[in-house]
Amino acid sequence: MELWLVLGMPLLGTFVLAILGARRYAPEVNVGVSLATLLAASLLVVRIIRNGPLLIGHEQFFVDPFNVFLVALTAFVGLTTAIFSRPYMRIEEHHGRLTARRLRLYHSMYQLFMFAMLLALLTNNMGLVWVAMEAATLSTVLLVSLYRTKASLEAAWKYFILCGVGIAQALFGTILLYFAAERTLGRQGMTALLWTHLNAAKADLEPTVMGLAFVFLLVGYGTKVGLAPLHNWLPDAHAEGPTPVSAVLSGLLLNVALYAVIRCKVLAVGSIGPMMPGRMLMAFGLLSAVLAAFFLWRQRDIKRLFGYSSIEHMGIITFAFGLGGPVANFAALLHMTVHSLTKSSIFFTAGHASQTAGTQQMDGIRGLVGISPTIGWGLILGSLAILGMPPFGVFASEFLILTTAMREHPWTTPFLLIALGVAFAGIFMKVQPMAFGESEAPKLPHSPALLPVFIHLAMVLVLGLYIPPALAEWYRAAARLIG
Amino acid sequence: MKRLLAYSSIENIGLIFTGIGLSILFAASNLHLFAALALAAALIHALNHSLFKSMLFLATGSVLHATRQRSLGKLGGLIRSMPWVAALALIGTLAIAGLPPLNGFVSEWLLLQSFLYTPQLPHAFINMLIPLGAAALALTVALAAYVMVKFYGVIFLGKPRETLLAQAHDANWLERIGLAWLAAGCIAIGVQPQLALDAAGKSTGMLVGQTIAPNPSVWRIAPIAPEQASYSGWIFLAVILCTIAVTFLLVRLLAHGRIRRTAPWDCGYPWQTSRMQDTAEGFGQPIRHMFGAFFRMERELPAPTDLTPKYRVHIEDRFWRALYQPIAAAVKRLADAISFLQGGRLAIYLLFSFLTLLGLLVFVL
Amino acid sequence: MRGIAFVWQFGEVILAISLAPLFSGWIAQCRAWMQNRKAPPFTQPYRMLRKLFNKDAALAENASRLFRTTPYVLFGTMVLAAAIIPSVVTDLPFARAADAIALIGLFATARVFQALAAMDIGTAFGTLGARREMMVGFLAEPAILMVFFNAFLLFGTTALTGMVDNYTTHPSVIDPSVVFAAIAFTMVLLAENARIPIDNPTTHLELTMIHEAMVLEYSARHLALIEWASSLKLFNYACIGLALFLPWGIAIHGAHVDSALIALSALLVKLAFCGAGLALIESVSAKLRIFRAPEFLAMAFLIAVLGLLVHLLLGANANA
Amino acid sequence: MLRSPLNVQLLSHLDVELLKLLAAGMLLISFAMLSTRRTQQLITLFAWQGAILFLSTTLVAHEAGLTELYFSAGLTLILKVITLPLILHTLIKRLGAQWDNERLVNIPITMLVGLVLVIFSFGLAQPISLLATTITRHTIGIALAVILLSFLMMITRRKAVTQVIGFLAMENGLFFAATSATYGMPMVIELGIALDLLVAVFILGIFFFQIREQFDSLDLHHMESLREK
Repeated sequence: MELWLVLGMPLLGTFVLAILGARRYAPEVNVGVSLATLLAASLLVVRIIRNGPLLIGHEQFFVDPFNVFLVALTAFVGLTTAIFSRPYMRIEEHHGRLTARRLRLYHSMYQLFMFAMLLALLTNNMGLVWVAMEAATLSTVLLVSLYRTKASLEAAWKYFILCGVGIAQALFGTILLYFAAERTLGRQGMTALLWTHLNAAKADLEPTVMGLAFVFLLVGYGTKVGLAPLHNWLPDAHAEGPTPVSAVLSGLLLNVALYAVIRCKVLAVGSIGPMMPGRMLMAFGLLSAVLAAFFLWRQRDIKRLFGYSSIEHMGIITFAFGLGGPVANFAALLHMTVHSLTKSSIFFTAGHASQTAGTQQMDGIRGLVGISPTIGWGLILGSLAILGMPPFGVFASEFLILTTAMREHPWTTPFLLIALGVAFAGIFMKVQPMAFGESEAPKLPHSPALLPVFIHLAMVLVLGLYIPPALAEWYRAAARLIG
Repeated sequence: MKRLLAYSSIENIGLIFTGIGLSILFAASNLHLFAALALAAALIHALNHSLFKSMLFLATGSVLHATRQRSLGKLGGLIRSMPWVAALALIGTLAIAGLPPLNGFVSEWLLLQSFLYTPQLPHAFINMLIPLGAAALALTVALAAYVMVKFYGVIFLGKPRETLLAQAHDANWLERIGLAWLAAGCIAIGVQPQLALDAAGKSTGMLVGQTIAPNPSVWRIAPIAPEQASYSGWIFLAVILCTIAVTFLLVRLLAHGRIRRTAPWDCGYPWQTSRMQDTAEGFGQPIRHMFGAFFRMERELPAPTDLTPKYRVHIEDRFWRALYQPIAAAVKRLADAISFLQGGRLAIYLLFSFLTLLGLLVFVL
Repeated sequence: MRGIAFVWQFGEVILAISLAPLFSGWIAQCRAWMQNRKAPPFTQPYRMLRKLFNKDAALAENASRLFRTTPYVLFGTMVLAAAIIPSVVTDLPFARAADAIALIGLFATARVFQALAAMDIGTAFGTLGARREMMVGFLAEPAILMVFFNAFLLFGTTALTGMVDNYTTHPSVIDPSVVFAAIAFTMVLLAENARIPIDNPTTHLELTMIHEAMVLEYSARHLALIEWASSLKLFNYACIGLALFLPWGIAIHGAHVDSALIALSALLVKLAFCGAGLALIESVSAKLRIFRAPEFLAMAFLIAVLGLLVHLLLGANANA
Repeated sequence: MLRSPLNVQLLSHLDVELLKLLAAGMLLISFAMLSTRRTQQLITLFAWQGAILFLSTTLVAHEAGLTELYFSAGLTLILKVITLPLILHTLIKRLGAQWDNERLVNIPITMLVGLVLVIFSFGLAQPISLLATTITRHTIGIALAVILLSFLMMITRRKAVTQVIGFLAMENGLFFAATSATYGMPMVIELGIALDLLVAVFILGIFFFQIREQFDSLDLHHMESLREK
């Protein structure tokens, strides 16, 4: 029941906002729908905590600790982003960058995007995962190109082609998976692609086929995660889309894509052993983290900067999943959570910062603390958090990842440390002049909704100091599941 | 003024990372208890740093607001015109200088404690190097104390270096409250570090699977074992305050309390002006002298016959030039070298994707 | 039982307070003997204190409250230190309040307060003294930390009480590193307490002053407290040194009158020798130029580290 | 493999040959697409590819007796042979791009690379073909080759429209792979995929207009401004 609500609310929202999206109260409707989704998601969480994993809808939907935690996170960040986007998009309209019709598209697609992500998370069918991921791509392509400027069209085009091709490979991987499954599970129509069935029979899946399937799935969904060298769409799309979209792309879509990768990894490990998939994930992760860290140094655009930072963090998370084992998986899940929260809050502040300064170029953004202390301090705190300063949660997860890496694969620690160090310097030296210094930029026409920023950062802080036992147990269950 | 505080932030971040690094070392050698200790020290220091650093930033903000003067060389004597800010900033200064019974000391003490256990690491070579690290740490902390004395002394003590400063007004209530709660935090963690330790213990429990040994009593902390080391902020504060009170009473009772206000003595030199005090640069002179090797200094000293004597010193950090700049340049070069990866051409991006796929396929074959 | 412990604690503090000027007087006495001078009586410091307490305090016009509180703070910190250091009896209630490292911090507090007070009036000599004092302080701290590090390696604890206990229960633990540590400690002691060769406590030449320059503006009862505090500091340092290197005789585990009496007499004897030794060092060395002080302290640091390395190397050999 | 499939035995020799012929046709069309300069011709080739896909799917459906696959074949016919080419034709007509030519990277080299790819995918598909139980198992390698060739085509193209055609051709290869390896995916998923594809083409159609409006051309080299400067 809760599950239908979770999926139904955003779907309903898509249609309602497709009609009402241009109205003055559309942002409020958007927030309302997101709130309803979050409430439904919390009910679902409560139910899962109480009753354990859930399998419904002819086994087509499956909820376990791993995905329910991502569902909750997705619904939550979806809500806060909706709250943030209310004044943000009004300011954009005020500045003449958007019309009411575009806003209708925006609101409707926002909800469709939420729906697609939630569907990808909740479905038990690997085929449906693919369909949902493709739908998520399509809806975000429209969102990225919302401004219809040259740059945004270019970004959207690249995003579409690269992710489209990537996802086509994932489809081939899915076909191979189906092929492998059919041999062991028999041709049972719908059930052969069900993850639960595959998981139960993973030891019997043909290793050669699974190896190939995993490569295709990894490259396919890995493109969406933003793993180097498949990441090229990511900075463009993050920089050119509207800020709320950057926030959800970075905070949610990457997670969802990684979720798909991990689900596939579990199957692959069961069939061909942990060596190959683990090594691949570690290699991709390290490469992404190191490359992105170096790219950070070259950035001039604030949202592009944090786009690269997302690649870096996704790299770290992927690396941690590649390490495997309860501690690394726990850390990776924690890092997923805190990265979503922190990165989305950074995008919130970065969005308002560039609105205030009238440019996304960091050279033009100065003295934020002076103009608007909340934006300035939000940006500083967010950056410190994302850089892994204690006591924020990012530190906790990175610390765990580092210690595990040092114990199990000591040769990886230098790379990780280089990535972290270079990224630290890169971001720090860019953020500081933006926050301090002098500026005479005018005030914004609508007061920004920065409450989400501080709520997110507070949560990240709490997660860094102390993970509530219930949550930790939940993470641990998910980590065990991933193996 | 703020620059000084910013450098001090770097120092403190360094301390925090020292703790984290130690903790990782311990954790990698399965010495979980010590890893927890070092990590707790780092975490508490991070908390403390945020407390006293924001407090000092606020205090300098108040000073800036009241005097419109950013340069350390033009302040002075504000303790008389801004007693509230001065009193509260004193707490922050003492805390950041790492003095008991305030919070900065607690975390530094814990950090030093964790250094003490490094000989248990199974690497003989590291064992011999790490004590030097501890010494460097002690040097850093003491140097920080030096600098903070300079900071406080030059701003709040002495005579005003500009006549306008005498009219500086004290902070208003709001500012005072803002400063006061931070000061209260500094004192609270200083005398009751258990609070912070318990909180940090939860995080360390999460991160290295070990909390610090339970405290023997609420009055003091003993991270490893009470026989080995313990510290009690309460006793520090209480005994010092009691002694002060008792001494004060005794002095009042036994001696007379007569006071005569006179001009400063200064060894009988009556023509002193506020310009004869040490400036911030002057106060730092011994350090420049001693660490001269680390800096590149250009000095213009006045000759005895100069009618318009001029003193100018320009300092450049040699490490900055010799160590960081090449690293930064190398990173930049590397970043430039890999920038072709994001060359803007979609076909190239597709090619990357294609080659990755083929490479991985070859790998699994 | 605890009540009695507190009585002992109190007694020890009082003892320290009352003995401290005597110790300074004794050193002055020894020095005078060694330099073939006629010495003032032992009790000279007490007389001076009494005189100072009876004088009118002359306070600079612009002295702030910080300036007037500092003497009390100094005295308070030194009394606390005296309470922590096991001079006669170990395991007193306050001993657990701080280990050796915390003691360094305590001394640092006193130093910072004194430096701040010296800057308060805004005279040239005051700030000069403050900056020199801070310089000596930040150089001395790593050195003394290394000494304690050494002690920790030997005794497995940084709590002074614990060190004394370990030492007296296993008197066989005499390591070559102790010698190094002792030398380093003595050097730090000289530097921290404004003795020759770093500073000259009896100088009247302003340009060479460190400690004296800081207290130039003080007079009467304030000066008295400061002087008392500095003699207490010297006494405390001496007691730390004794506890570290010559702990024999200190009454461990419980305070009985007879063992305490033995401990007291042992303390007096040890202090007498120690004072004479200090006087000897001071007599045979000349005061260093101020910028030679870093070299002196660096030497102390080096010796302490050498001791540490010696211990680690020898220890490693012993294990092998 | 031990579980020698029943339906392979039932299959007439002729049908297998026919299937192989169709697969060869697929591959041939892929190569043709790789070397075609004219946009309109490309669309036609794409429609032909769809037609072959439709034929082979029907054939398999007939031989294996799976009604589900008939639906799939019908879907292919409607979507890939009729709707998408029609949309594309209309699009380029309205964009005035039907006579567009495009410069390609050295065609012989591209062909050579394509050849290598085919060999590579045969090698890759070998183990899978051995495991497969379908009548179409020999064609898996070809399906993979079609996918990779379409990928190559996307890399070499410089116009937005042709790149999209490459993308769609890749989708054809995927469908072909699905039918040849496993007799097609479950129906729901096929429907979902088809829907996604249709929406994608619509969105792309809108994109073409917007791109032309902004850049005055559908040439992709205008869209290289977002990069590391």
